[in-house]
Amino acid sequence: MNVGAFRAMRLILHRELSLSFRRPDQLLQPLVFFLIVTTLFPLALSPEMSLLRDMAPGVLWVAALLSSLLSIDALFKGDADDGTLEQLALSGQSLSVIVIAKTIAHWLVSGAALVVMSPLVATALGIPVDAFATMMFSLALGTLTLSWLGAIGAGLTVGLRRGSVLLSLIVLPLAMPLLIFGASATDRAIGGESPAGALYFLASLCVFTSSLAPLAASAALRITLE
Amino acid sequence: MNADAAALTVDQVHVWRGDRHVLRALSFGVDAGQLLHIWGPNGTGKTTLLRVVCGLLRPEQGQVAWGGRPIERIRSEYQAAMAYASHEAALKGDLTALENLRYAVGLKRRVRDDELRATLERTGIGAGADLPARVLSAGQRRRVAMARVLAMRAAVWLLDEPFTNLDVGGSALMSRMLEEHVDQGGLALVVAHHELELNRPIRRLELSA
Amino acid sequence: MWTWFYRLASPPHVYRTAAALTPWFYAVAAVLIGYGLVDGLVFAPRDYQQGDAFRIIYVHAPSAWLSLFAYTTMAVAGAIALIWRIKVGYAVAAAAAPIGASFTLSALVTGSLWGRPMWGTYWAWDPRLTSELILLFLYFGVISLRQAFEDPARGDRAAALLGVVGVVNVPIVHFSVTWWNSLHQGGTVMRLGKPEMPGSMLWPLLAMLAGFMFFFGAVLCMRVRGEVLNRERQSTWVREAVKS
Amino acid sequence: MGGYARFVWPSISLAIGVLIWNIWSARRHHARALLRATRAVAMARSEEQ
Repeated sequence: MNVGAFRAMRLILHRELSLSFRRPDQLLQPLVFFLIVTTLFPLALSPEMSLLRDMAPGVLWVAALLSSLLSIDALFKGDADDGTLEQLALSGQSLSVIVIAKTIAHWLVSGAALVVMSPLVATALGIPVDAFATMMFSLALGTLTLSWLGAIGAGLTVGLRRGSVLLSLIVLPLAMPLLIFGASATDRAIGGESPAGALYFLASLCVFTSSLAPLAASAALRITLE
Repeated sequence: MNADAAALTVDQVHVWRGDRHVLRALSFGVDAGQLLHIWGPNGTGKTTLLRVVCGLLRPEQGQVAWGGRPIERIRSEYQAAMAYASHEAALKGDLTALENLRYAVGLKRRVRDDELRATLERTGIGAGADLPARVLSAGQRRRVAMARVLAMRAAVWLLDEPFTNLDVGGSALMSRMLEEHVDQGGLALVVAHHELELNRPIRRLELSA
Repeated sequence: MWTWFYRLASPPHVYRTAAALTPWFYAVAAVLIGYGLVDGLVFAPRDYQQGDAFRIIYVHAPSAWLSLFAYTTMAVAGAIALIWRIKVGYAVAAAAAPIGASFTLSALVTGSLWGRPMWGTYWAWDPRLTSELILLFLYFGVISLRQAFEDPARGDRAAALLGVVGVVNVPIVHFSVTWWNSLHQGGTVMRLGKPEMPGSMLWPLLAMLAGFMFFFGAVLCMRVRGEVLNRERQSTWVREAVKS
Repeated sequence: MGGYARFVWPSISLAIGVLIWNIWSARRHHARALLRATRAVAMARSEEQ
């Protein structure tokens, strides 16, 4: 009579989303950070739109990467601190099911929110409207891949007192390929060429990470929960 | 209420915490309908033992078996039939008592809210069911954790200091719950540094320093 | 047939075997590196394009190769320890990490020194140097993760898991960096590649590669003995080892 | 041999430096581990008395 994996995932997804929306300020923080970081670049470089447009894909992607990295720390932290992570681990559901549901919920709340916000930032950086579709699609794939890598990093460092800096040091090198493919897909779209090549690589990276990360993240959690 | 619990056996378990040899060649068995009181001063590995038995901590040597099968191989099945309560009440502060139960128990069995409300009522949290858990007192939070254990209808109970923060009424309720669980063929390991007032036979395991 | 596998897993056996192997590895390494350096620097002909600057390859290529080999050794040892619960694996992984990191650094610096005469600058985001740099970050992540845990046993397991995740990513990083480089610079710029090597240039290089591998073996054995001691302080065999 | 000065010698000496560092650091690491082990053994023996 026990509960199937999909039903459990739905339940955890519901739990995570209702928890996130109980603290809307924590949802907004990474988004505002995304805006602030992208505003730094025109100030640092120049208000000249033509110059900004060349830099736009890189700026957008680095800002998106850093803002989702900010919220990854909270993936397991809250549950680990109040002891509910143990309850989830002992629920009889496999740890991977729990990790998948929590990571997807985290992505919806952080990555997807960044994607929805990205047109705002893109216009500020002079990215033409017809490049928006590719940009948003590549950003969606990129932030999802990052959430999976973040789940591994968070699983490894959640038990540590000063784990959040180490989390970024662990996740960023692993995230460099997705940055390369994502930024160049957006860059190609702006230049009018077809971004297909980069998008295919990004998509394959996303599928690869989505299949392996739950195993690695649950193994990491098992070490932390000892 | 819950199916007869298969026997739980711990066999030659050794655990080191850094350089400290916390558990040395520990062996015991608990059958269905029995309650084992794990007793001993602080720092003698009571909680470590419970974490080994529930499958969170893997011992360096030795084995824990449930119904004769090692728990590593039947991890999901074993943990689905178990209710573990750590020494802190482990509730999400932003969720109400009812929601905490819905998400925790819902992972183990299909359960409707009205049954959860009834269980909360029974442990004295009827009024507070819809309050965020963070506003509840420590004793009330312990009663919500008690309701969670009850609602899971688990065959195996692993409780770490379940009487902490409970007032006289709460402790009596906890004792009644344990008696009921054992009578129905359930199995329980209770870590407590004080006497347990249960009018049932209690086996005791003393952990020395 | 499995006895060697279990003997390999027993710390005292590993401790003694490592002690026995170390001098031999050092000897062979010294001979190979000695020959390689002398032959490579003195007798090998100048390269018609790069002149003498190409001789840096005799230290750059072995360092780069070793940085990757050490990471793989670390990851495989960690995986063996995690999967078959052989504690010695953690000692080997912990021993291999700093050695690999030092050779990654050596590869990076010698690479940029080699780049100076070719590109006019010390750093030109050459795909191989960039991959090497990212490998250094991966090493840094694994080493600091292991030390971040109070309980060394958990630090070992976390670092081993990160090592496995990292080794899966090394080819991905290398591919994407090469793709990224060819995308932007069209691959025309003279990359840090080996010029076509006649025999007289090649033999010293092979000798240096083999010499570095034996050197890695020697230093790894020494470090493994220390790591095994750190993890086995309570066991009885340590008393004899300590007295000897 | 003149053309070597600018870049070849620094690279070679650096690489050799890394080799030497590895040897020195491995020896020191082993010596420290031995020290800790002896202290642990001594402590264990004193506990047994």
